Amino acid sequence: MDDVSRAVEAALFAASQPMTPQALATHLAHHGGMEGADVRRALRELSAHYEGRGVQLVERGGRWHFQTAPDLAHLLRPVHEEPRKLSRAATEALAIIAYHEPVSRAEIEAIRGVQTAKGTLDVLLESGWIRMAGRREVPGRPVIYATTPAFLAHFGLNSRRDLPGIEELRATGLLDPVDTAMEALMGASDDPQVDQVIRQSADGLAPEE
Amino acid sequence: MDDVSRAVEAALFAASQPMTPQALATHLAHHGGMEGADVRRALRELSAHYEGRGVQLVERGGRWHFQTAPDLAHLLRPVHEEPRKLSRAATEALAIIAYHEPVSRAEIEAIRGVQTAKGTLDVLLESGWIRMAGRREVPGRPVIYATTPAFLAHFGLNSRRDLPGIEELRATGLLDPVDTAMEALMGASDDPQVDQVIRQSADGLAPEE
Amino acid sequence: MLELDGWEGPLDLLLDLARRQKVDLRRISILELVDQYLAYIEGAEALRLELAADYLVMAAWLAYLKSSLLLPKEEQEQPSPEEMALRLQLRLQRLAAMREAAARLMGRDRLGRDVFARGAPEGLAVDRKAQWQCGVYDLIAAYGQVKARSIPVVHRVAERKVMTLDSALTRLSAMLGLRLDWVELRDFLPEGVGEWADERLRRSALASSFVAALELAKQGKVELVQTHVFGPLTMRRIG
Repeated sequence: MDDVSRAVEAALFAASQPMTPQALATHLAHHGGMEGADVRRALRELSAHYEGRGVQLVERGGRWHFQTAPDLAHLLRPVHEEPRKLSRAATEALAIIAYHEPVSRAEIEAIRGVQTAKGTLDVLLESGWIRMAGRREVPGRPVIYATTPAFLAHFGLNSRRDLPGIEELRATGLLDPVDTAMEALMGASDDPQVDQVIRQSADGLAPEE
Repeated sequence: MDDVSRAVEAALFAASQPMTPQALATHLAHHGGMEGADVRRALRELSAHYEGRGVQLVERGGRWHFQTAPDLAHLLRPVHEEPRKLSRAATEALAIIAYHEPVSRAEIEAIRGVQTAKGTLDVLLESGWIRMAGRREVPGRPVIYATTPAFLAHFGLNSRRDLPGIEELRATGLLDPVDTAMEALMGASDDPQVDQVIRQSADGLAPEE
Repeated sequence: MLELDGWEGPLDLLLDLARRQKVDLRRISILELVDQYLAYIEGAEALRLELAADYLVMAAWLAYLKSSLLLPKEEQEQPSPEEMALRLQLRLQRLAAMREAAARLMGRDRLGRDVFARGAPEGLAVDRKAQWQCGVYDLIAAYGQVKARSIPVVHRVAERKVMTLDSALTRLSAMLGLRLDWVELRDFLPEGVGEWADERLRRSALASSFVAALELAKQGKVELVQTHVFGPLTMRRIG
């Protein structure tokens, strides 16, 4: 490996910006007569050398720089999945979409009786359980949302018709009004104990003595 | 060039810190079973490949990184900002910590014969070359200091064993405290040679010319 | 005029003076070194006191060392001046060793000064993606709650058979009339057959009988004993 190539390789490696052959020649000329032509030849040789390696020497708009091979991106920035419990607001929004699809955000809010934060629907979109299903042809043309096949798969449903109807919900006590103190408690419904209470009250049975 | 070598090459190019083979394997294992042994083999092959090039793959304290070849310093130095120069006090304190680690501030001061300003150790801590390494279990429980992997990387040392002259210093007892050295000399003072040493040092009249 | 600013303390100055003897540190003449030091300090007329204190202490100690070294052997105290001299020499050797080590360390090919890391590393990162968890029960329960909030609510109080306090009082008073010893409250309850098989009615009977027992105790007609919390409640007629 010749001196010019070594110098160019080192200079581009250490540079914090992509560099033109001219800038390289100027920098490296401090100690010895390096010509622009030498630098260009070295760049060609180096880029051939790095072909197929984990690192590549590439030219972008006349400036050269090293970069990692594009096909390795998934290795260098791997995606790590972390289980996280869906918030209550998101669960309600998802349920409303599932029962009423397609629905707009305004319709979800009308049913929930509270505003739905932008982030809530984003979370559901990220989960892959809902998708944007076009726009409602009313003033403002709001986006409408619907569930996805991934939604059915995740919840083990053959179709949305498998979701229990209103009468079934009433029969299992799921429509029993929840008293406000309970509701406050359920803000913290990550707590399995509270879940337990909900389940019990939902069963319509008085808690055991 | 095999996949593991490509991945390791790309990962170390992209890394902003030197990495252990284990950390590399962990990072790259997100997609595919990469073993520490594979990574170590790739590191050896890569470091052989880069031998003599403008960029080198080096190991410092068990961590690997790419850096420019030392003989190109004169070409690259003008382009890069010179790191802040250490004061003499900081330089000496750093050497004492490196050669004696772990040491307390009092021990550093005992060797230098002068108090160490608060700021001196702060500068070294800030540079990331030294760290607090616990406390000495003696009255007052003083903090003790040791060097870091960044110290080895900065000074181009594979390990502390590579500190210039450390073996010789250890062999001649120059890393032992004065008290220990005195004891050794006095304890063995039946030895006429040691008597000789003591006499000579005290003998102001006859230094050898 | 001499200055002390250039020295990192008296030991540093001593080391520099010792080096001027141009011999191995193990062979320097301590007496000569003492003289050199004292001469140097004398020469430094414009001593800044805060800077000079350490140097003056060292000067005094060296003067003492010198006189001890010159005294006849038999008048020497412990530690011997030879030991003190040796100790000084060992300290100078150690300082010299570290000074040289520092110089060699600083002279190495240093990262960021002589060798350079990648100028613009892309960085290694792990993208964290949430894997959202939600069960089908949570989903349905959530819908139920939404509906429960919006569906008009009609409250109906179901008619339910209970044992009233009055009937419990009558019943208890009558039964107490027949018993003189301690009886547990539960033994006063109706047999669990027929309509009394209904658990809810039995609970109502227990609650009413309990309140009735308290009322009778208040009226001074019975005494109640419970030995421990949630233990059996026993009662006895008074008089």
